[in-house]
Amino acid sequence: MIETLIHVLVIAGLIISALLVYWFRDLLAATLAAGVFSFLISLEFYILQAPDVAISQAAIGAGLTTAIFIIAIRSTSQYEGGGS
Amino acid sequence: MMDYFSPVAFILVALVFLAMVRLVRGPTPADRAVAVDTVNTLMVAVLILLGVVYRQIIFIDVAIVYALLSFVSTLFIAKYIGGDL
Amino acid sequence: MIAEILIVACLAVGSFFNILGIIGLLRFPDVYTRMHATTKMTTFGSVFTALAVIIYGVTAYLDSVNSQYAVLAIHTLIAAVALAFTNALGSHAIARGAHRAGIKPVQAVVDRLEEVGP
Amino acid sequence: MKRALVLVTFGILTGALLLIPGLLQFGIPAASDMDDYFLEHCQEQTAANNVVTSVVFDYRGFDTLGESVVLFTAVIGTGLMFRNMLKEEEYEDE
Amino acid sequence: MFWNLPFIAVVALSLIGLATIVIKKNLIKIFLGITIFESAVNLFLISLGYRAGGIAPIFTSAPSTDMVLATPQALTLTSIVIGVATSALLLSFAVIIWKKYGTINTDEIRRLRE
Amino acid sequence: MRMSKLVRTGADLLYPFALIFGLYIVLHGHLTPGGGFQGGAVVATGAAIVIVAWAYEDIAEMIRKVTMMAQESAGLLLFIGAAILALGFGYAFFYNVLANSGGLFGLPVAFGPNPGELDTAGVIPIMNIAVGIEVWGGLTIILLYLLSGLKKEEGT
Amino acid sequence: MTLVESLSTGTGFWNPLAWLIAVLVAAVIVYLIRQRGESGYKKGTTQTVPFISGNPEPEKEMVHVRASNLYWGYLDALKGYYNFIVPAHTGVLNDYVLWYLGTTAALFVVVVFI
Amino acid sequence: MIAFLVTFLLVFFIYLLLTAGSGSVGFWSASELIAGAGLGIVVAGITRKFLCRSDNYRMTNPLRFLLIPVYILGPFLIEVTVANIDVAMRVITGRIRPGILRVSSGMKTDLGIFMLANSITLTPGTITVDIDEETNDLFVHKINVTADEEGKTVTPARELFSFADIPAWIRRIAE
Amino acid sequence: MNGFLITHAPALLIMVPLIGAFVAPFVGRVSPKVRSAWIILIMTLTTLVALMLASDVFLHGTRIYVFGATSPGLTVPLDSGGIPIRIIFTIDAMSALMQVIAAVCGFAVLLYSISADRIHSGLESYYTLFLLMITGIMGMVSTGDFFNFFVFLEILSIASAGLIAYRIDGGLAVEAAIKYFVLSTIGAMAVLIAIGIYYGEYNALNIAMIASRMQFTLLDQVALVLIIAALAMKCGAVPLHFWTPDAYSMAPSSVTAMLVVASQASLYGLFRVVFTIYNLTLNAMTVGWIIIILGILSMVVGVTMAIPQKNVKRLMAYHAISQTGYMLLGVGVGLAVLGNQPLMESFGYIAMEGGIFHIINHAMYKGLLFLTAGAIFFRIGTYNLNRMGGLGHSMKYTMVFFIIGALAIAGIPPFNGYASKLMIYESVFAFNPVLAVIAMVVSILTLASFVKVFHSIFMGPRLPEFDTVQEAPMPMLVGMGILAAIVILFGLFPQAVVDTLIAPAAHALADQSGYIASVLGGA
Repeated sequence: MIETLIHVLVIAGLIISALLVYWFRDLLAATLAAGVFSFLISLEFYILQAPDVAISQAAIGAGLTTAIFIIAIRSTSQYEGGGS
Repeated sequence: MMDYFSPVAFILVALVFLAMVRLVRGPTPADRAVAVDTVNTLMVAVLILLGVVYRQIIFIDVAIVYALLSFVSTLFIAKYIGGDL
Repeated sequence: MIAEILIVACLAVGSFFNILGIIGLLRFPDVYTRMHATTKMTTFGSVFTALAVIIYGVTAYLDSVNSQYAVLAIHTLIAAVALAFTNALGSHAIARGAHRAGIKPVQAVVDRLEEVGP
Repeated sequence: MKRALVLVTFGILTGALLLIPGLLQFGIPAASDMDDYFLEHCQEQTAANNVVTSVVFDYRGFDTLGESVVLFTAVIGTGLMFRNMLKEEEYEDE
Repeated sequence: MFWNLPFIAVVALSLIGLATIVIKKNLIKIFLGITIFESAVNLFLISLGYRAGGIAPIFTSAPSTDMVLATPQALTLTSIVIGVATSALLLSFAVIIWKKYGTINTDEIRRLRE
Repeated sequence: MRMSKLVRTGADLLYPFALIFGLYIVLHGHLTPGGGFQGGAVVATGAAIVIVAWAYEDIAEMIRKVTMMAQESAGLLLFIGAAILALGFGYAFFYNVLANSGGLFGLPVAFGPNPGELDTAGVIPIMNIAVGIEVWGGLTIILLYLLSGLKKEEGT
Repeated sequence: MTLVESLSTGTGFWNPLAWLIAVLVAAVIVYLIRQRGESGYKKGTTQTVPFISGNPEPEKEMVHVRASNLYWGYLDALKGYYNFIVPAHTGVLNDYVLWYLGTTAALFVVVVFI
Repeated sequence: MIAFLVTFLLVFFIYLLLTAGSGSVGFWSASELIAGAGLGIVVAGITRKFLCRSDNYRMTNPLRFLLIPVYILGPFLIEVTVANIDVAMRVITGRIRPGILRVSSGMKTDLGIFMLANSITLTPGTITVDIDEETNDLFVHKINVTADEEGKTVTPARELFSFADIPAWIRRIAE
Repeated sequence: MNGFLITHAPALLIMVPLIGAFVAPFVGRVSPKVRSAWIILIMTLTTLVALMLASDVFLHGTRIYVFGATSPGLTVPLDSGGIPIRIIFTIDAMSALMQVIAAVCGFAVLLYSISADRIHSGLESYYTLFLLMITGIMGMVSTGDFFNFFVFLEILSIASAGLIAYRIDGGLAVEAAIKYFVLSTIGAMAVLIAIGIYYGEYNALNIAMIASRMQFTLLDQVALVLIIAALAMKCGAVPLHFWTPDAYSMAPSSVTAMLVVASQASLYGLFRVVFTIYNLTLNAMTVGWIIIILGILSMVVGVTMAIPQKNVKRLMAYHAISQTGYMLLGVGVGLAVLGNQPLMESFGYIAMEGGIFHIINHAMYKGLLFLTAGAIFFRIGTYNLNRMGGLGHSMKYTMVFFIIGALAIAGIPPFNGYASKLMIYESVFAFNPVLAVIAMVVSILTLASFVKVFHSIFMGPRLPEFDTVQEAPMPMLVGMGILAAIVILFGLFPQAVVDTLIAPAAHALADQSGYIASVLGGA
């Protein structure tokens, strides 16, 4: 039962963090929200008994993708509006 | 004695939401970075606990990977905030 | 029995400190003080929950000489050590970055780093 | 105008995608004969304990090759983007 | 109905991702939308393979009951790596665009039209 | 620019740990969750820690793009080689020739739940290693390329 | 009539070699007719200069018709169509994605409800 | 060469820790031992320049390694607990008086300063914000600055801790 | 040895270019000569393998290759209860046809590219991506496993995107690549959702297995729409064509010629899904008309957009869209009458043959046209039609090749475009006369716009700024010559081509039960 509740919470967190990605105008914040999203989806994989995928998502989605997004933001501009 | 682990995991997952409040409100990027760091820490604890709840020893490996990898994004964010990147 | 009490105690301590840490994250006025709350308390709390798992593993190993419980304990230990290690370092990195970005500590009575300059 | 278009499009997409939760049951796969075969025969045929790995590298190893090639392709493409251009490569606009 | 929650999450996440792609004008934001969409598809695949009460498809000392299906996990692994490859290439494109155009707003990246 | 001395020291300490942990995941792909991609990604993350802690100029000497590129190609060639091995024995491409053969990684595995033994699964560990090497090189080199783009931009 | 060269199209057939032979025959006829023409033509004399009401002939480079001068009338006649279709190619990425999703949605409606 | 050996041993030890409980040779199976040795050589070959950046092998003394768990379970744990309770009180009451201090560490090696900084970050209401790379002085954000500390330009590291002499312990371990 | 090659040819078809691609970045460091030799060697081997495999398929029927089985022909393990569990390559006549197209086109384009692109930097990566692109096409057209199809689709997308963005200095190419790549990623994800739906319903990934279990439920309709939209977008059908002119005009010419083949590989995927997975279960009239309308729209919008263009490659790109419309039209008519055997016999097969014949013809002449455009660009450095003129004096061979290509695309006998268009006209006329009339009008407009191109590039006096222009170098001419020879050959002997290549392909495409039987063994 309590696992079910955890599951529901995680899914709610997923949707909230995805909405945050949509909502933030600061790209760094959006990337951070995407990082949280990645962690949560990895937890969701873990709950769905897919540890292989959870490791993969944690390593690639949360670690490296965030890193390369931050490098790209640094190379371009931080805010949605434009100027650096 | 397995019954004690899952409620704690539930509490920790719920705490993630509170941390996300700081992610939303945080006035500076550093605040958001702290919030994300906190989420990572909580998540590792949740993973360890759930690994025991599911009685799968091998699941703990995932937690180690988490603990290592969240560090990378934290470092990148910190370096970006400091303007060194 | 003792093990069970220990586990419950560890879990209680862990969740207590985690909750307090999050409250601190929400309540404190600036990034450095928030970091005090999170770095110390969530790390401490998470390590304590891990400690509960370690105790569980060790007692289960002693009960049934099944090596998988020892593996559980050892891996959890590694995870906990990695967690503490990376968290301390990460919060230092964030604090340094924040200071270099020009975020002043709120209500600070003294700021020796500011005097040194970048 | 465009806003209405976006709304209509997303409305229809929502309706269409909601058929997935409407018609599929979570936790109860409609059919599982292929995967049952994997779970049963993995240990004798590939001598691996991790069924996922044996699917990834043995039963569907060719997909994995393709996946590695995808990563390789992306790396080559990224390298192509950040290469040092030669002088004589001038390309006019339009 | 409640048990179909992951699928509903899949629908919601895909729509959020697609909405980000369609509505937002910033390239990096669009790429974030793409990663969300990809994650939603991955979640869809994994949810397809879940069997209620099953354990991870790895033979260990754990008590053996039903196992969840293994193939979706293999497919998702492939999909995740494809996702990171896609993101890397797209971001390098964005960096080059910034260098050449000085903007990553899609309204201004339209020298090729008609 | 480098990060502070503490982070650099920590990164140097963490790098061997990340490396051995990643390789552990790679090598135990057929027993525990993980495998070539995940382990390779962990190793690449270890490299990323060092890359981010030190400056790009420091790292460019130690972790060279050419080496990483060679590593990636070598991993892929090893992968294909492991798959082609089956052709030599008259089987179809990708057949697991080494499983249950008694040679390298050739021990049979006990059926049912068991903690597993490293020396099993035939060609799968070899492919895991190959993919691990490839992903290690690939992800590291993506990071290096993106960072090099950053440097070039500052130069102009 | 099942020659190898002839293409049967269900209702008939077509033979490219026969067509070629016909073209050759026509070419021969044209050549014969041409042979019957005036033979006093000489290159390099005033015979080759066009007569433009006595005006001097402009330089050849000046009178070369460039690409955008062609089909002006056609484009002008179909102005209404072109005024719609050319601006549709806006060059904005979001619009393109929206076109894709919109077409998908339209196809959903068509396929699922018909 | 020493660097290689040190790295190899450390890595091999970690690998053994990770694979404990796999077989009958001690806790390990023979294949794990062989694989661990092979991986150890590979990893040592790659990371020896990173791990042993300075040619200082004082840490190779095994006694120092034995001191680490003693340190962590002894004085460090006490300090951490006290610090956490302290910060917990401050979270509840909200009474804070923050400031950034300059702390003279007295450490000479990188590892020493690293351990001290991490200990400071994890323990008593303090976070290491920055480091003066020449003098190895730490800049520490303290949540509750006393009037005494406010006056001083440089605070000794010992005074940050309440019970145990953490810097001395670290000096014993790392220098 | 020969038997070994024949047996393992499907695997070698993927392996040879892959190994070539893996080694190419390092071979390139030795010297440019070695690199060229290596690439040509690999491409020659690939072409030979493809031709060998295709001849085997056309002589002996569908070839099966099971990856990872004890023997390549063991599709269904004895103890599995009749389900294929491994990845299976199923190469029937249609796949073999596409392989031949890809191999021949790739070979010609590579020969051309060796000399055309030699001044650029990053060439080892360029050729690596080129080989990977060919791998992607080969994999897409040969695979019998749906997820594998997706993987190769992604390989193709990523390699194409990298190649489109090859000329990074202006930034325009990168813009085109972003548009292409974002769209194709979304499309690929849609395909993945469809794969998930199939998997969730039938627990199968093999195309034959899905086909044999197909129920055409509501979810299958959703999957069908997702796949049709995604693959139609990848092949550039209006109104999903927006990336096409950008990408085609900004990529290097040799890449553009391959992109045409890549689009057709997507087209192949579309036909494969509609005909092999669904076939009679779907509402053939509706889906057929969807494809026909997509085709009509593509034809009309493509050609009308082409006429006012000023950039020669952009113009040709719109023509590529227009010609894709013909293929969709032909095959769509075949699909619309699929269930009706008498109509199928009277004009359905002819229409499908016309559409498929047009695929191969289009690859050849559109490749040829793009190569000539590239040759012109190679010499004068611009694609802008307004600044060209009078090149017929200096680039005679290129002009001849251009004339061949232009006449072929406009459907003038005796070139191959006429043959396939004739088949499409006649059969479509039997289906619905209005469609045939539209097709003919589009053909006329095509001719008109190529008259414009021909006039503005080659006609007119020798312009002063192009005084020093010379003929394109020899390898480029050889590359173009191969394609031109094929164009003329196919135009002169259409029935032979139709009998040997096209008709088996069309029948293989329409024959779902044969496909299933070849994989599942008569089930």
